[in-house]
Amino acid sequence: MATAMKALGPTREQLLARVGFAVSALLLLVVAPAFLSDFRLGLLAKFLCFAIIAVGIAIAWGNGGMLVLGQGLFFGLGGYCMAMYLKLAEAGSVGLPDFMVWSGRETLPAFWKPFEHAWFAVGAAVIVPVIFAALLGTLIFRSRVRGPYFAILTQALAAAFVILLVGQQAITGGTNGLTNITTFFGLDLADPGDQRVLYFLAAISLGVVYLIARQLLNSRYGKLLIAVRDAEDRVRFLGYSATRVKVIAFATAAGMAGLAGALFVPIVGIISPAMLGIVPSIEMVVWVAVGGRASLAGAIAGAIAVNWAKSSLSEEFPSGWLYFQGALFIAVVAFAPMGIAGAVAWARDRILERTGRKQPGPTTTATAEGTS
Amino acid sequence: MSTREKGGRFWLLAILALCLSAFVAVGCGSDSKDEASSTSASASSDSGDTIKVGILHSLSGTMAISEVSVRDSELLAIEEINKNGGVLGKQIEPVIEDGASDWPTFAEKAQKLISQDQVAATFGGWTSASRKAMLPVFEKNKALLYYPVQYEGLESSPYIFYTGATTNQQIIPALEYLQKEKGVKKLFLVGSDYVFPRTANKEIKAWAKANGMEVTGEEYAPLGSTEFSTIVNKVKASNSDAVFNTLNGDSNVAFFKQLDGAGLPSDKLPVVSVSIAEDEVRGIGADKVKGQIVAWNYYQTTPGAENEKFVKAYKAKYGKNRVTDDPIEAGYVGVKLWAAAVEKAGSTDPEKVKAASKGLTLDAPEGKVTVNGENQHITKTSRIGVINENGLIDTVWESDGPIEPDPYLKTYDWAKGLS
Amino acid sequence: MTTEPWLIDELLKIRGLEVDFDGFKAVDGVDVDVKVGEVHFLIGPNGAGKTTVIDCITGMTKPTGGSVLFDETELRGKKENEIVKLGVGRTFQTASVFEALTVEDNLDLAASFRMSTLKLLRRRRGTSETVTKALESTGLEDVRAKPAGTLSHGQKQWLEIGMLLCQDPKLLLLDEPVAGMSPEERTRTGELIRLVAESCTVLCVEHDMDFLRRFADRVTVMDEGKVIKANATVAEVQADERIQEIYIGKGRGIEEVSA
Amino acid sequence: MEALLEQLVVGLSIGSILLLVALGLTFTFGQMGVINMAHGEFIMAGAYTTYVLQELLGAENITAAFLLSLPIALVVAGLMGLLLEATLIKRLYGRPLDTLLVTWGVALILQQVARDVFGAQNVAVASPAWLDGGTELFGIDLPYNRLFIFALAMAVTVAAWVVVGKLKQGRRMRAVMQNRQLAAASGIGTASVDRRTFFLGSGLAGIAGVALTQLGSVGPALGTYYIIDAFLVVIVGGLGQLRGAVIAAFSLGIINSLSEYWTQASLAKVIVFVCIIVFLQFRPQGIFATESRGLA
Amino acid sequence: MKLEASDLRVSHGRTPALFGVSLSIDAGGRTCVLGRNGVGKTSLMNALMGVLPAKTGTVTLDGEDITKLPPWERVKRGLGYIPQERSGFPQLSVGENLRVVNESRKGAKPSDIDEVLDLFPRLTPLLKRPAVYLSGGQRQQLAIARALLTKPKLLLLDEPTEGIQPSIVAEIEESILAFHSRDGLGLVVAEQYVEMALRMSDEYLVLEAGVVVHQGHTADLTPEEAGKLLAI
Repeated sequence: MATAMKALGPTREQLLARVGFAVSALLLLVVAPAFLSDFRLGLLAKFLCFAIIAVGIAIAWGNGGMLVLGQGLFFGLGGYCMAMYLKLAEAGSVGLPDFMVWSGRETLPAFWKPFEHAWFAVGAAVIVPVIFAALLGTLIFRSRVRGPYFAILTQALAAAFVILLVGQQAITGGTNGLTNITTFFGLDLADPGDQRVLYFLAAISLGVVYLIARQLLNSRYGKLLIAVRDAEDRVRFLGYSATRVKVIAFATAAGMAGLAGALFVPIVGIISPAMLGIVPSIEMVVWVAVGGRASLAGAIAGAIAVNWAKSSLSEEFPSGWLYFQGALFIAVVAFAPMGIAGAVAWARDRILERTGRKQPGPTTTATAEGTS
Repeated sequence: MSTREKGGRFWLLAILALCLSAFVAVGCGSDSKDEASSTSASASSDSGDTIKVGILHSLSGTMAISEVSVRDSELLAIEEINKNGGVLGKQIEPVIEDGASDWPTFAEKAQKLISQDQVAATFGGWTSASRKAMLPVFEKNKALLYYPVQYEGLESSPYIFYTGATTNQQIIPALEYLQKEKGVKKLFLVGSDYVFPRTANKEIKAWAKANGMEVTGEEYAPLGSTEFSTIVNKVKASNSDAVFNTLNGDSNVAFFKQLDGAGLPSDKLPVVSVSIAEDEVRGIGADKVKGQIVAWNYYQTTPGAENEKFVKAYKAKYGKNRVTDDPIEAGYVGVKLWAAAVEKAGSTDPEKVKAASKGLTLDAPEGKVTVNGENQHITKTSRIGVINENGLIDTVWESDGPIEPDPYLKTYDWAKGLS
Repeated sequence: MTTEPWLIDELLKIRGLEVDFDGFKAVDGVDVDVKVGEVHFLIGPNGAGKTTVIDCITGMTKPTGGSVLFDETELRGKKENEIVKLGVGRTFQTASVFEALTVEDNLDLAASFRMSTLKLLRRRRGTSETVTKALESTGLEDVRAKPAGTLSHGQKQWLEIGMLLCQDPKLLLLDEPVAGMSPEERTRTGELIRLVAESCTVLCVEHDMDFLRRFADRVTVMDEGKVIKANATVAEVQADERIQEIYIGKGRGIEEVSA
Repeated sequence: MEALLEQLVVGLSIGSILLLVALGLTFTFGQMGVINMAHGEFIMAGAYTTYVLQELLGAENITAAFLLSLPIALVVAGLMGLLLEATLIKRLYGRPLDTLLVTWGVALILQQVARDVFGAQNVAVASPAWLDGGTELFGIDLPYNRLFIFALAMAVTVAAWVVVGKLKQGRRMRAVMQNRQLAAASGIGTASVDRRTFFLGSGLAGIAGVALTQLGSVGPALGTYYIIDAFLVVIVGGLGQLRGAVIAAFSLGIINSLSEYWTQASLAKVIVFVCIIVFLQFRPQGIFATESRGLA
Repeated sequence: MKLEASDLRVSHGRTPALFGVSLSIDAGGRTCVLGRNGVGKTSLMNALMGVLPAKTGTVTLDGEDITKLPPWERVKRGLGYIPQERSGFPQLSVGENLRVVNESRKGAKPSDIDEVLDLFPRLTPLLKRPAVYLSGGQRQQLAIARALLTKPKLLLLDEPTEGIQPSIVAEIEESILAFHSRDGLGLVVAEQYVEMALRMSDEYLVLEAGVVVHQGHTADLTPEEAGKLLAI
């Protein structure tokens, strides 16, 4: 029967999804660049990086049930890998990034050396977070540390990472981070035209990440992940290693955060510990919670919407933003745990029901329970 | 196909439409000038009735503690100028943004002020990290930043005016004071773990080596730390004559208390601090730092008619309990310097303002200051002070006139190789 | 039913199994032999330690002593998923299926447990033969696209058995498969289990005597963590006074109560 | 040798601070399973209470204000906790991760409230004269404020132990924690027990806040410096285990002070985190596991 | 006193457990609830006690609607409960197990505990021992003692003899029946062991797949018939 269905071509929903994807691609790639000023486009590019992180969190948390409160760590690893290359490329003949000079270092630390090579840096920006997350995940999940313990541990890790970065100023740039990055593979970051190129790079990366994530969630592995979220022990009795299932999701999310970090650096021109600590890491979860933790599109929308709100609200009332963020968060998590996505899905179900296109019954809300 | 995915796809559309409308609303609706995406900030800024300037400090987050007061003094300066007819016959209109103690936010907001609000100049920043984050933004947009805080030196951006002290105007005089007036031979360095203390200590070590002073230890505490037992033990074990303290605001309380508890009050072991000004003393409590030595260029008690006027105006505007201090004054001076340069140039164009600033002098609350055209720092008088029981600082030593700024310490032999 | 001559090889051999929960011996020196192809019942009052024995076989509970040999392989110390891969499947007292997933996805996951991680990352196209067969035998074809959470209690139990079918285990452990079912559901379940038993060995924990009489080849009876009768036939169990006493209460036979 | 002894004393001192900030969490997190990220802000509330009392009573009554602030901070922070429980947390039992996120939102708001009420500037809390300075014992400096905090931590721990172990209220708390349904069906009003437990846990945070005023100045971000450490103490100690929290706090304090002595302050924190991860590999349930197997 | 339920429906998460149970129990009487494992006996007990919230339907006690009341309020009104799961408060000592319950009742006296302990002399030497270290029979005696301390008028017992050695079963049965005859304590006993259930009751209900399928007077029922009822 399923094969018969396949012969009939895509279902209504699949069709709609493709249209949705095409329209959003059109919006991001054509409409936004045409109508937004350079400044706003730059902001949007930054938000798209954040959306990439959010997609990873939606996988690990929304679908895998692992509340990752240390995504800043992986974002930072990716960002620093990229920034190290860019700083070295800029240092040119001196061979030493500016901050090392004024911190009194005379030689390049060994671990910086490989980052002279562009492709090593680009690869490392994704692979280093993935490897780190895989190792860490294996250690944590193997001893069946989960739920709040896992959340607090990842949080502590992010904090430790920041302390480490700040404490090793001579080789990491300390609190300042790595700043004053002005070129990116021959692009002049001061040039608005080149900034646009970065915007397109971010938009396309987000599209690719979204497609990868969708493939992942629609695959058997994705079902397995949900199964682990809802009944980890039962999955073991199907013959799967729950540890491995979780590690894959955790590492994927880490890799996405790393990629986002690598893109963020040229777009914003700085990476610093201030963006990797506990508070930014929790904020990343906020985006996803607001958008709808289990939905990829929700996570993307959440990341863009929350950051847009933050940017514009903090322009209007600097201190009001914190009240707003706190209140938004309480409201969403306590009263609408499935976020915007949940609300939209609910509304859609009601409409479809009323127009008779769909039989009433438990549907989308099925994923609402059992997640926390 | 699970229903969840159907959902996700269905409303991808809706969300993106929402986002787009949001951006359209903010991007186009709120500011029509936005479309004239210009990289030269001031091109159109003096064509209106007012001249916009940006004020970019942390109004939230950990740094708000210090930066809010500076914003206040900058607003005071703008108000005074406006009362006297403004600049070029136009009123100055401040656009205030919040850096939120987050360095990339400083960069973002700086860009916003420049391209969205098209401000003629921006006054802002406190931490070195925020300055470093903003620096490329101002350089690439060829826009002006006035930075009001003493810092570690080794920098001289063509688009930044530094109205706080560089090291040779604050730290080196303090060291000389310790050696000559206090006879210090062994010095212990304590700082918060960030750029200013680390870089400053590097310079101190170079100076000490050249001047026969021994550095007996160097310790850093994480920002905001209140745990100094171990560091104090190390200080005690080192038998030092004095401590050079570059700790950040809130950590100082804990540090001084621990010193006190370990039997090392200020009369036994002098501590020179370069990050505690009157505003910080207010938060620390005068009783806890009474008698401690500080090094700055300006105190609320600094004599002179200009300062009397400034302190009076500041207190009148913000309340009797408020105090003025070095960065607050430097923020005020920055605005005044910019206004004077604009008047002199007859334009707000950054290049013209830069040219006009060269050698510009001003009677500031701290005394006469002159802009160094080369490195865009200003001359400053160095003053060593002692905190009194009212939380104010009494000057105990002062340099012979203003010191020329030398951010790269080029004129000092011992500093070769530092930069 | 009597012991068939071909039932000689012991697929599962438990020797001296002990489980100690904080000083409480839940299982105390239990021996069980399950022969290839038989349907073996493990009975006893609640709290006798039956489920704990099952938990030990599947690696969910770590025994404090003894050995569990499956097909000559020691299971003690192995992880749950490794044991499953050796060919041991189980159900739970309360049906445990993945409620957020559809019936078909539930079965498909069960069928894919030997797949490499890379293959798992591919999207499922169509329905595999194993899953189709399982859908047929469990009678869940009509609800294949529904989330498992919306199924009735009986349907969930069948789905769980169906999932086991997909895994094609050598040994199937059933923990009270008909508890809480209506009579019709019981019959369906019985048929299902009979179907399953055609291709594998079954060890079943159950209270329902009627069910036991219909399906058991041999029975092991436990009480208070100990085996009080091993490898008996149904007739032997029914004839044993002592078993009647612990199981039914004083002075009444199984026959009378559950007839 | 003397240095080692000195660092041990420092470790005990750090440990007593950790213990104070974590004690409340052994109730709200350990017993009730609520991850209250606003715990840090309750600490902050306790600290500001001290400040307000000092302002009210004036400079001549510093000692009175300080001592008075101990019970008052308990009530102030406790009431804040009570309010939080009654409005938000009670909807979220059984969803620990969601309590984490919601209370973080609450923490953000409380910090901003503090900033708006007391100003972004830190405020100074004066110490009573008898807490200034220190004494020396076997060549080791013992600052009075540290001795006081140590004593306070011990006193509060003993008090908490008495409440939990000996008093009616503590018995109820333990009963509800161990078997909520049975407690309810035995006539114990679990809802009111929850509220009281939360009041107590939050109130202890308030007391910790009072103690912290003797270490540094008081600002809106005060709590954020301690919150993660506090949770780690509870996790390492084992959920809801008072003795576990005591051992964990002092162990972490000593590891911290020793590694700080041999390396640097910033590295010490990282070393402590690594130790915790390694430790959890061996004892994921903490020093004293609460989990006891239910019988078949 | 009369405990009544009408059209009571409850579910565990999303799995329905009771499909509209209606019943009426006289407080002074003795009722047993029969049914196999999993037919919803425990769910019914939990629903009557308020441990499981009712999805629809009402529970009334002497005409007062108690459907929305939490368990402890029902305890105040005279319902007592001995759940099937017998771990008690595992980390509390036997003495504390009793005190914590006794203290929650208005007008309780410490001597109430002694009274109950007289019924279970086996518990007296164990007062300081944490409940987790008790044997199954001791735990059950403790459970009954706890329930009696709430001074119930109607006591719900969920499988009181499950997994307990016969000699203690007899003791337990005896002590409960003693309370019934002495203080007029009403009993609702859910049991799989038909014999004992029938011995302890005057009325019976048979539960099957979440609904009541039979009810009547025990006296009219022979054990054989009871067995048939259960096998249906």
